[in-house]
Amino acid sequence: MAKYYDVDDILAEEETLPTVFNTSVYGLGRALDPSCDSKDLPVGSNVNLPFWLADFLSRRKMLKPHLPKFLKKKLRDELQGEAECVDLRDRCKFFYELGRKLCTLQNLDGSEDLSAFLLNTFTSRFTGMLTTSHICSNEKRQNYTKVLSNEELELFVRAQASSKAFEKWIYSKGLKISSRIKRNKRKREWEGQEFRFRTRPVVSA
Amino acid sequence: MREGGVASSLTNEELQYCAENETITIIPNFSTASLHLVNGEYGPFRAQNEATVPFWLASLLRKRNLCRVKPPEWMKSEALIAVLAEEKRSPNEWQELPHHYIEVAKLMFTAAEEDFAEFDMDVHEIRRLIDDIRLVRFDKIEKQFKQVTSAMTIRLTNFCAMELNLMRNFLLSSLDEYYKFSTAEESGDVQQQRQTQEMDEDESQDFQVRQLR
Amino acid sequence: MEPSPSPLDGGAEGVDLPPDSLGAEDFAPFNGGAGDNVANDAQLMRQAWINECLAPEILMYKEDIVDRTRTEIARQEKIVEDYEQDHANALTRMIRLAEVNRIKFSLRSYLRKRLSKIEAYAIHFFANDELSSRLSPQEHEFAKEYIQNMNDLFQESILKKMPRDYDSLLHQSQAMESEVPDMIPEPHLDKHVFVKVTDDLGDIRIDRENTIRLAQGDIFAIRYNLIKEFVDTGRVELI
Amino acid sequence: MATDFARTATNLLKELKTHLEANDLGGSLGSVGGGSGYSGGDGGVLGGLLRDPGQALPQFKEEEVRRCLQEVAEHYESLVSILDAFRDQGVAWEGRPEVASSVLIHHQALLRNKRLLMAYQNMRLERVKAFRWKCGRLPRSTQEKLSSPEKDFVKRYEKMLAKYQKQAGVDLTVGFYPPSENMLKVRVVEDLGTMEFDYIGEADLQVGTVHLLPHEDAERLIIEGKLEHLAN
Repeated sequence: MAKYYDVDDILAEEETLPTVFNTSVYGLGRALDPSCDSKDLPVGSNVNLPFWLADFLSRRKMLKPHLPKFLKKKLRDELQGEAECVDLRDRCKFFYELGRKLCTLQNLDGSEDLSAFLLNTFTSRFTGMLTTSHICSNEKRQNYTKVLSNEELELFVRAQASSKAFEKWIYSKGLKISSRIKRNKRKREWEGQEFRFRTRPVVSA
Repeated sequence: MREGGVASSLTNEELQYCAENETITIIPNFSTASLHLVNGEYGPFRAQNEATVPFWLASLLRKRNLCRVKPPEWMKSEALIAVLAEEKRSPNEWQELPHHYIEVAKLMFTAAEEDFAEFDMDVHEIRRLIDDIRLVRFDKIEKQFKQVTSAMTIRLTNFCAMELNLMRNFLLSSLDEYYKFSTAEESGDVQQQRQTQEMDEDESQDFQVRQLR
Repeated sequence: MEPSPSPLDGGAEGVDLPPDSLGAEDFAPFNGGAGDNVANDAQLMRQAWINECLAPEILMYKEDIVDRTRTEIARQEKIVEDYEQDHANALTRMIRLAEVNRIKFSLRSYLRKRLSKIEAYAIHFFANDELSSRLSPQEHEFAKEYIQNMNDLFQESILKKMPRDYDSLLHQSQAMESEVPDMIPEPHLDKHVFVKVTDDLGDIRIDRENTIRLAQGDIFAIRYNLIKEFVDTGRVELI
Repeated sequence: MATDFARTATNLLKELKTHLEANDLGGSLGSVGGGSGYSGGDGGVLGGLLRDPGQALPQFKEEEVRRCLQEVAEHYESLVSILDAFRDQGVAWEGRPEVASSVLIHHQALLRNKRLLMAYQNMRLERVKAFRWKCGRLPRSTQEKLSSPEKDFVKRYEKMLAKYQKQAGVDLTVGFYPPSENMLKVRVVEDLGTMEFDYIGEADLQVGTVHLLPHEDAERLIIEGKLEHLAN
């Protein structure tokens, strides 16, 4: 797995989805479902599981996965209508990444048109982002970034950073090297003082 | 999207460094024999006679008042006015400009702003024209972005170095993101085949044996 | 008041050097002069750096270019040093040093970028003959030591404390996952890049249905995988 | 309410991520190095100045890591005891699906914890290296945050880097910025006493004094925050 150490990939798999167990599970009743009062998890239990576990168990047909709430039909219709303003961040930070992962699950009800839906959502929001990234005011921009999924935010921040870097470069007289570390030591000490210049000229001879 | 690993980008300063290797005409006010540098041979320099040098060298000399820098031909206002008109006329075409036109213009304005007048060029007008060209082109680029709706190969012929750098992170990451959608769809099929195989293998007694070895 | 001018700065800003003080100094090169061949090295080094910088994978080590560049740097630095006391040639010395500094920047950036890739994908490179052949002997050794060092860190910090069958740096588990190592980071060759075509390459296939013509002078945003074979041969440049 | 499997390790990683993002070193788009520089995976794009160098890296969380390893040990124990208990009957899917699934869940929880812990260590490692390349050698305030294996790593890393640079004949810890002038004008921020430089000889670097120093040396000291670069 090339992405083994990819923190975003790891955290995307932490998002949960509802599942129904096809089998009972020996000894893990309470561990899988805190409301379970038997030692074993009974067959047919409804349990919310993180994607990393649900994925693995569903591939082995031990459970049936269901779409997480934020991808249910009703909310999808809402997104279809006004995709640009919907708060994806609130629904799932890793909206697309998790969505794409869900596409790879078998026997997930309602997954047939999921990939097309994700792509449509991304495309329409992407177009909206282009207008927002360069033009809008600080305040608007801040509110806007609050509704973006992680993937969108990354793109937005990249666009902003490039614009900023360009402006910094084109208006600068020359490259100024700076430390990444801020030092506060005796910050103002030399202010207002007569400078002393100590560089010794090379003595010829 | 952040997959660790190694970021691929260039800073604008690094791009400027590349642009500084473009050659430019200077009029030195000193005389000296040819200079053999790693980049090539420059000179001989005769006072008041034109010589061709890379921009970084022109800039060092100019800072010490050892030469004047002749603005390149393409910076003449007639040429720029024509380019600007064409840029405005055709929303889907990009005029051919020097690959580093933004960097070279900036270098000229920073290092040799006073020299324009000597060649009967109005530096303010030129500065404005180049800014206008840049803005018209940027504007067109942003409009083009809206056509990006899938992982596609995009022809960007006649785009200049700094323009590419400005859109690099955003455009390339967007394409990467679109590409992930297209592979997610395909991997669905592959996944299913793989699962069937896994089912056969993994559920065997082999697991028990290996676990307790 | 300004700092005293240094000879290597070729005189302080705004101070005119009398033209006749420049002399006609000419340090003739040792072997036939800075002809076209040598002139290209600074350029080649720069393009090697840019390509390395923008390619997601590690490219073939440009041994010839690096060696020649290092030789040139040393030679130019020696000239600067030898004529240190020669004030009549302050200007040419300053120019020479400025050029050396510029070339050093390309060389360093090139080697640094490679090291960063080697560290990120050390095990992946090491496990693959074709990939490890792209490294210089020094880089190869660096990769080996890096893997060792990194392995020790993960061992001491985590792996030694993991149960048997879960304590490998290469396999998530030896108990039941596949035989193929599944913990090794690899470069993402499907990333998109900007590329300038420097040779007519005809049509290349970009997906199942479509091809695209790569003509000299064209610029594309394209998936790296589609053009990677042309990068090392210089038929495309990453930009 | 979902399962608590790997909760401690998840929080460990999340906290580290939040901390590192809040104390960004200036990532791939920052001004140090950029493409040529040493981004080494620390690719934050938010940029900005590191307000407090002591916060460049949080303390290694020994206690939390220990608790994760404890969870790992518990899963492993359960796994082994199930396999032992059902040794005779086997734990194949067809025969005992409830046992097979239990085994697989413990197994998966082990893998998950391992991945989170490895990513935690790796993320710290990337930051330590990024700091080394962007800000110079680690200051004491950062050294103190390292675990003992991390300290060993840093020591050996410095050595192998020095060895590589010697073999390659190039100092790679300077020259991150394209040079424009041979000499840089700088003001001293931190008393450095008298230092020896190429081409100009000795310079007495007292706080507040202004000097013209060779590009490379000046750059190194500026990056370490000891000098301030003034416009030439």
